Amino acid sequence: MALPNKPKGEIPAVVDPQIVEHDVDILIVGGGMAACGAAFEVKKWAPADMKIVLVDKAALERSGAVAQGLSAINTYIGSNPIESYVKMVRNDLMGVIREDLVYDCGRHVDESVKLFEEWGLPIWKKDANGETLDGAKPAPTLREGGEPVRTGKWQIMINGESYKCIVAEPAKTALGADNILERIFIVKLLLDKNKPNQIAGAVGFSTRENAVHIFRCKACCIACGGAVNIFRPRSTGEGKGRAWYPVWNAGSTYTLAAQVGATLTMMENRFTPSRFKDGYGPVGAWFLLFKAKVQNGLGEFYANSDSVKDELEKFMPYGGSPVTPTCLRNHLMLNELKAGRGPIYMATDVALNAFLDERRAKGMDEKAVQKFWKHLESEAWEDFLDMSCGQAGLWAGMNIEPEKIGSEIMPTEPYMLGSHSGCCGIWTSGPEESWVPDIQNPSRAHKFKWGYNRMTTVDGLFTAGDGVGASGHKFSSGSHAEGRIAAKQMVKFVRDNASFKPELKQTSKELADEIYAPVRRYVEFVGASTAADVNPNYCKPSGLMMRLMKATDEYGGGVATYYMTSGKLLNICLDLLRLLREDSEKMAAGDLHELLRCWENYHRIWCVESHIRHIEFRKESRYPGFYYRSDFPTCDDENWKCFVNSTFNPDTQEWKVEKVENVNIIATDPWL
Amino acid sequence: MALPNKPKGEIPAVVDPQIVEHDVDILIVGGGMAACGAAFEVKKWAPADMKIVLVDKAALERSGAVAQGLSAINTYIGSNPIESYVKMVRNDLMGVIREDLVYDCGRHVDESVKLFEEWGLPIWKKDANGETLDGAKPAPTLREGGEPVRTGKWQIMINGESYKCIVAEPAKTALGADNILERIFIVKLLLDKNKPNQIAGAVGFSTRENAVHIFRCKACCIACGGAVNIFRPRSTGEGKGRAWYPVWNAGSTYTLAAQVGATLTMMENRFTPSRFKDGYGPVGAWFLLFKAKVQNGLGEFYANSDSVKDELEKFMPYGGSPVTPTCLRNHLMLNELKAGRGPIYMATDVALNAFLDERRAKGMDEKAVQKFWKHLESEAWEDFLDMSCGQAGLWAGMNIEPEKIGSEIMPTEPYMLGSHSGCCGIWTSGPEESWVPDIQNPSRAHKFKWGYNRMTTVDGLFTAGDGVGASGHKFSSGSHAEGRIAAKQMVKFVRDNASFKPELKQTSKELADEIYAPVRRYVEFVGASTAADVNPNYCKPSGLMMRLMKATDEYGGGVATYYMTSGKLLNICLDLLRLLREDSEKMAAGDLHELLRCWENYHRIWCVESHIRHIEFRKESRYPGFYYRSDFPTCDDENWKCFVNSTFNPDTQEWKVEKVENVNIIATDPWL
Amino acid sequence: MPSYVDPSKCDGCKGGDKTACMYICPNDLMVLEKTEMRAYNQEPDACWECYSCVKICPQGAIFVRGYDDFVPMGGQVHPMRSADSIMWTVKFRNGNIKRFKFPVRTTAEGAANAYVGQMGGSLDDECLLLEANLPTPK
Amino acid sequence: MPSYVDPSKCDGCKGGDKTACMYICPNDLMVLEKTEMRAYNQEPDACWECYSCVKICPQGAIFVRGYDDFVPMGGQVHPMRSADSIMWTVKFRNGNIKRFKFPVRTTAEGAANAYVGQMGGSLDDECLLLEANLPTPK
Ligand SMILES: Cc1cc2c(cc1C)N(S(=O)(=O)O)[C@@H]1C(=O)NC(=O)N=C1N2C[C@H](O)[C@H](O)[C@H](O)COP(=O)(O)OP(=O)(O)OC[C@H]1O[C@@H](n2cnc3c(N)ncnc32)[C@H](O)[C@@H]1O
Ligand SMILES: Cc1cc2c(cc1C)N(S(=O)(=O)O)[C@@H]1C(=O)NC(=O)N=C1N2C[C@H](O)[C@H](O)[C@H](O)COP(=O)(O)OP(=O)(O)OC[C@H]1O[C@@H](n2cnc3c(N)ncnc32)[C@H](O)[C@@H]1O
Ligand SMILES: Nc1ncnc2c1ncn2[C@@H]1O[C@H](COP(=O)(O)O)[C@@H](O)[C@H]1O
Ligand SMILES: Nc1ncnc2c1ncn2[C@@H]1O[C@H](COP(=O)(O)O)[C@@H](O)[C@H]1O
Ligand SMILES: Nc1ncnc2c1ncn2[C@@H]1O[C@H](COP(=O)(O)O)[C@@H](O)[C@H]1O
Ligand code: SF4
Ligand code: SF4
Ligand code: SF4
Ligand code: SF4
Ligand code: NA
Repeated sequence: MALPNKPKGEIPAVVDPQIVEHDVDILIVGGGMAACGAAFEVKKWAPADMKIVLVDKAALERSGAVAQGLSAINTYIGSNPIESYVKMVRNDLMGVIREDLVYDCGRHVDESVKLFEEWGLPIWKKDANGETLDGAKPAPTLREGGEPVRTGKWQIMINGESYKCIVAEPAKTALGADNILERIFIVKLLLDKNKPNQIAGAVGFSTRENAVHIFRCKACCIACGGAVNIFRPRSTGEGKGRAWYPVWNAGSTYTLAAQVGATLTMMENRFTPSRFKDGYGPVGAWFLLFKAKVQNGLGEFYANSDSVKDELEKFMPYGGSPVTPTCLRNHLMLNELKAGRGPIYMATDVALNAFLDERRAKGMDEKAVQKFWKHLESEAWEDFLDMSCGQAGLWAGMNIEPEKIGSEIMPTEPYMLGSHSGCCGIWTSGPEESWVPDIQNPSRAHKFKWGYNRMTTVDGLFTAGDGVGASGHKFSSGSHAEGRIAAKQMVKFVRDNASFKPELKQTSKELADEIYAPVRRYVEFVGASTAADVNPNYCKPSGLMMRLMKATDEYGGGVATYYMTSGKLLNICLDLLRLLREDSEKMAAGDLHELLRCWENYHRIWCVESHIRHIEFRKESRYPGFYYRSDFPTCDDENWKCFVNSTFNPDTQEWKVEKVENVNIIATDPWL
Repeated sequence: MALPNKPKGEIPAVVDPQIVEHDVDILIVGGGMAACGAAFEVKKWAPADMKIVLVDKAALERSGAVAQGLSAINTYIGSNPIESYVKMVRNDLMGVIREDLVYDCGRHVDESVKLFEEWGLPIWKKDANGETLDGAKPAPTLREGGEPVRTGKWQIMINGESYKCIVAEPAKTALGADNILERIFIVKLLLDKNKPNQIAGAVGFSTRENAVHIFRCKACCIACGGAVNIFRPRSTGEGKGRAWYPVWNAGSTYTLAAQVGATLTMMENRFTPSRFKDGYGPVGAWFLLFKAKVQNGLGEFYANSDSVKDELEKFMPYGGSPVTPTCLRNHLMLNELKAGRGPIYMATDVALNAFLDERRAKGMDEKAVQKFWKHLESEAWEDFLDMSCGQAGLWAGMNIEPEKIGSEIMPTEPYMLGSHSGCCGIWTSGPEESWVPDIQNPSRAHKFKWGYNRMTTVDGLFTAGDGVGASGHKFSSGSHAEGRIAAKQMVKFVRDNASFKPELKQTSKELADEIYAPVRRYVEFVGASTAADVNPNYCKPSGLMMRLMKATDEYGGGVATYYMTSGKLLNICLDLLRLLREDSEKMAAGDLHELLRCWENYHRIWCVESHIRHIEFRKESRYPGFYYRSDFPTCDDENWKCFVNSTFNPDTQEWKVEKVENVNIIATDPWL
Repeated sequence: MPSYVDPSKCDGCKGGDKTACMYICPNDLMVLEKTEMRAYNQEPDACWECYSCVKICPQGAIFVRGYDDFVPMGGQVHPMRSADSIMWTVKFRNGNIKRFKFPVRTTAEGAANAYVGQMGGSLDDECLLLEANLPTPK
Repeated sequence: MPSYVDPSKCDGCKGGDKTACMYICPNDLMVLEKTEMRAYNQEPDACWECYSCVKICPQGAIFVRGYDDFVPMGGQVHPMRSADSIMWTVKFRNGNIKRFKFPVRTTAEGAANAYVGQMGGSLDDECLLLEANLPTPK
């Protein structure tokens, strides 16, 4: 802050970066679960001379949502019918999903999980007595018929601290180190100069040296995860780093795709998870493994009350399911909070002690109970230590021992993602198989298949994981499987379009200038003020991000209003976002880290704008508990049990938002 | 942030500051409206040899709430009966005020306003045609019978950009430059070593040089304003500077008093003003001068609707007044917002155009209308430019012209203060006159008078302005008048206790060490981390302030919950505040500015803790719209039409909170 | 809208120990960097935009730009204050300009009558200087 | 709980151009200050506490302290990670300590079978490597 002004970080940016050009056949953007799946699989189908490159903004070993680890694999079908899986996803997402995509994910996902285990991921097993064995204990593998420890119907427990390291390793080996470019942030996809609606490349920059990287490619898979820091978090100081969703996924997937004209779907959907308050510790294991219940401020275990049953009746058939949909679980919690019956506690103490009492009741002696307790305690802590250390840190700071006292849970700020219990994303083709509906409409935005599974509406542009819309509940395993699906299809696409030679519309210099504009602005104007961050000619990305999060929080149904918005507020939000987009051209970067933050913000603004547009378009409240429109407060199946798809036209710079028919493939009777 | 770690500011702190000792008769702490009144008046009563010193953390010329200027004087009685003034204040503050203090203020306040005008403050006047003249135009003074421009019954308009400079000038001249010590922050008051419950001095430090200042005194007036940044503001990034209340008043008044055992009163009261959103521009002139109305998101001017009338019926007699109490005005607005009928707009366009239409209807020609419009436009902008430039800046940034489009208003985060439309503060004696109730109770905490007007329950400790509790609506003028009242009484107290020789309990070294503890901590531990602000051994004041504001916002009824709290949440809040108080001992300061921030935080924590204790104690919702208790959601006159007083015992370190009888002095029938 | 200093205008108050901006800021934000002899706002997120520093700077070197978390860029509000009046220039984001002038003081600086040497009446009643016949409630 | 570096332990990865912490941080936060040859977290309020840097640092020089806006001081969570397991030490604010050890991997580092050279079957069906007989909905 103090004079003399200097770039903040350690790698100052210069106005004329080196330009590095790459000619490749297939470009994989992102290095998370989906991209690792793609990198592994693509080599199994590609001819030896096909050049395949993966670009990640971070290091594959610890990039994406799984960087920290995970304590469970949330999608493993096992002996369940895949049809039940589709029904569960359909119900959880309030009826509107692409059943073809979900079914397709369901039939591939277990194979990815078996690979993970083979690669070294410890998966908990049940021994002959039904007791839990951690994943390092000798036991048959899943492939060999070993029985995983189920928590709920779909999830299995793992010792997942190194999950991402393990999954990244074969991806790297398969592609070869030279074909993995880390620390390159992709800013834009590029359309072909000659062939309309065909992807031809991408441009990004290195965060390690002053270099702009331009890629020409014939097919491309984008899998950059979802978006965080688009709504104001509950901790806005230092703690804004502790979002539930990893702070480094900035909505690139959706923005990259939208800007080249790929149709998006269900961008009105958001994920507002309930989490342990402030630490954002996961709740799944507590609910499903430890069978914990939630208690309101009056001490009531409200979830099974009559009034809750009545409330759920309002949302049939969704509310009638044995497992209440994620958004409606939030809705019930919000009703408690808004009525002043907060806070909501996860009764960890009750749950853990119930296990001990159960053993005691069965006659276990106190020494054995204590041993069992050590095991149980360790499982409880591992759940956090594997995937949310910050929550463990909060417990340490607050002197919380979960067996003695419950902990508060709370809905977080909203995120956008497509692989967890949310389903916004890109509209893609399903498998080219006869059971997938063949919609008679000239526009891909209305069709379910157009030749290449997981190809977006733009030729040659594929996606997976959080990228694929209207098909949530893939989680880590399904995302990996989906990356593998996309990989094979890309090879097929390149084979089928062998004569295609990508050519870019812009010169390399034009692209480099565009990417480095924030650096030029910084250098030009840094002398106009004695303060590094307060300057009349530019704004810094940190401030712009706060402005974005305030606008969405207050007008777009963030925590500020208990997720309530309205047509009126949404239109104000869109006005503010328009001003933000204009001002984002005034962002300045003194170093490469700040340049990264500039372009992340840019991706955030675009991506959340599409979210707001979709909510505005959908005149109902499809996901009570995720958001509400006060002007259309109910879920209106009669008029809105449909997809909402939007397409940005890169030529006219206009958005088209439209209703798209929802088709059921899996029987709706019985509903579940 | 970057290595090598350095103090942030330009005046590094050293571990062994110089110690400067001062022996004075009367010490005035603070330099705002009240303190300036005291400084001016005290010399009119003090013998020539009486040593009187004023200490301000800032520069008198622009310190306190009026630093930026004001566009109105909100309390000027003029020809109104003082009794009506008391009734207005009583009704606005939901029935519970010290009528003796309010009446007393009412009988002195106009004299202060007349002095201001004499000193050079431009006060708008009405000319013979009832047209407005700005304060520089020739016109009879108030003392000469000139007619001020009224906005509402109690307020008068001024050209107030230099209000504080003008009021500070005679205060400085009166005391003499040598007796005004600027840039000294008072950290603690000190009790006498020998005489129980007698003030004997104060200790603070300079923000300009490494020096601790120790004062011994016989009487002391504290007038350090109210408290801000105790609840999370609606802008938490750079914009957190733009609170409504000036960010430099940190609750010192209440903390200083509480720590030496002075009884506080009505600390449950807070002020949650409705203001122009984000810029925090004032609304008074818009409502009262421009007769603007508020509109909800549906375009309804809801304030006169039938449902609003029904709602106000619930709060009789308060709701029945022609001017709805400030908290209930918020309540009505919150009802709109919570029902999703936001945002609320001040219809500036409708109001301004109505004036023009009125002139046109009266036959004014268009040229004259345009001239009148220039005048009106200028008045509208002056209202902000005189006291809230940030709002003008927001209008400029948003291209807002108030005649074309309305602007959003919204309730802000809560503040604590005693002179505006809030009334928390210190319990003081009223005038020693027969009309003031003589309560038969041995405890001063229950009495209305004990010899010295505006003396707190601690001998020799006086207060004024925001310091005096249960008597809001003094505003700038009443605060000045009250400072003058306290000044005279201090001289009387010193005269009456001529033999008293103050002696401190602690040595100078002990005091200096306590004040400089954050510096020692910094110097001891700065080497433990490569980051200036992330250190396991200390916390920086900026982070601690965010922690404080998050705790109160979420549990104490801040904006996060639409001001709703409950016994359950309040007790969590108190637990968090206890931890905060413990951790505040780990604050570290690398420079004198950071040392200031450390001690300000300390004052904030104490002051807001008393607030939370009071709300917890009062088992009702006295001020709907300022805060709500979900467990006691109504205003319960039967059980709670009383003061709540609290006293911290410096010996036992315990709080005592108690109900105190509310006595009406002014007729209650008719109520208004 | 924190204040910021234009280094091409600030002269560090000619190297004086106490610069005008440091002297006046009610929140202790303005400081002088002695190597460059230029002032800066050390804590922009604690700036109230009271404009005290802007108004007092003898070089007109201090400006304000909207808080970056809610004010769209490009506008500016800037004053010129003399002994008796203040002239405001409001520049809008769209480039429009408005100017307003208001009186600030009707007496000369230093001329406010502090009634030096004039004493009150009885210490034992409630009257303040110049007051008599105080009312009591009816 | 942003990460921080203990300067008495960090050796700047022996002055290598690419320090372990810079290499790993998914959010590009860790940087090396070349004069002091010490690393630091350049943006603590963007730290997710993923512990990637803590786990990888060869000197054990990186720790985490609770986010200052909601974690009371004094606790600490610190790991020691080996090739097959991780040992966590949880120190509570009140001084209590708990330790937990978990497996992290069942194969040797580098030993994951990438099926290098092994090719899939037909590009024109939906089967992935090792898959056959894909079901379709009933
Ligand atoms: C955030 C999170 C997620 C989960 C969980 C907890 C938490 C805290 N939990 S539970 O507790 O909730 O239950 C899970 C759990 O236990 N079990 C499970 O199976 N899945 C869980 N998820 C879900 C999965 O993690 C998720 O489904 C998958 O990771 C999705 O995979 P993918 O779609 O590939 O996204 P990614 O985040 O892994 O990878 C993104 C990659 O993109 C890179 N990137 C981003 N932008 C880029 C750009 N512009 N240029 C270049 N690269 C650019 C990233 O670096 C990364 O490599
Ligand atoms: C904040 C604010 C207040 C008002 C208004 C707008 C705004 C944005 N508006 S309207 O628009 O809402 O309407 C008003 C208006 O137009 N008209 C009006 O008459 N009053 C308004 N107020 C109310 C008055 O300003 C208020 O009643 C008086 O100023 C109260 O006087 P006093 O109680 O003296 O407080 P102060 O803020 O002036 O002075 C405090 C002093 O204490 C110093 N200080 C603080 N802590 C100290 C410490 N620890 N050690 C040493 N010194 C330490 C300060 O530096 C200062 O000198
Ligand atoms: N209360 C619950 N009931 C059923 N399933 C849940 C519940 N909470 C979480 N889950 C599921 O558990 C997994 C992990 O959940 P979470 O920790 O919320 O991400 C996901 O598959 C969730 O859908
Ligand atoms: N709507 C209103 N009706 C009556 N008085 C008001 C209204 N709004 C503000 N006031 C009064 O106007 C003065 C300045 O108000 P404010 O701008 O809210 O501080 C104070 O005396 C308020 O009590
Ligand atoms: N404390 C609250 N905070 C936010 N919204 C609320 C609150 N109380 C009620 N609401 C919402 O406001 C609307 C009216 O609620 P009520 O009048 O309290 O029944 C409903 O949509 C509630 O969901
Ligand atoms: S008052 Fe103006 S000229 Fe003087 S130091 Fe401050 S900015 Fe520079
Ligand atoms: S505008 Fe006011 S608060 Fe901000 S730096 Fe200037 S004097 Fe200080
Ligand atoms: S990895 Fe450890 S030793 Fe290496 S630079 Fe980072 S902190 Fe220092
Ligand atoms: S804890 Fe994670 S996010 Fe934080 S600095 Fe280390 S690697 Fe980066
Ligand atoms: Na912040």
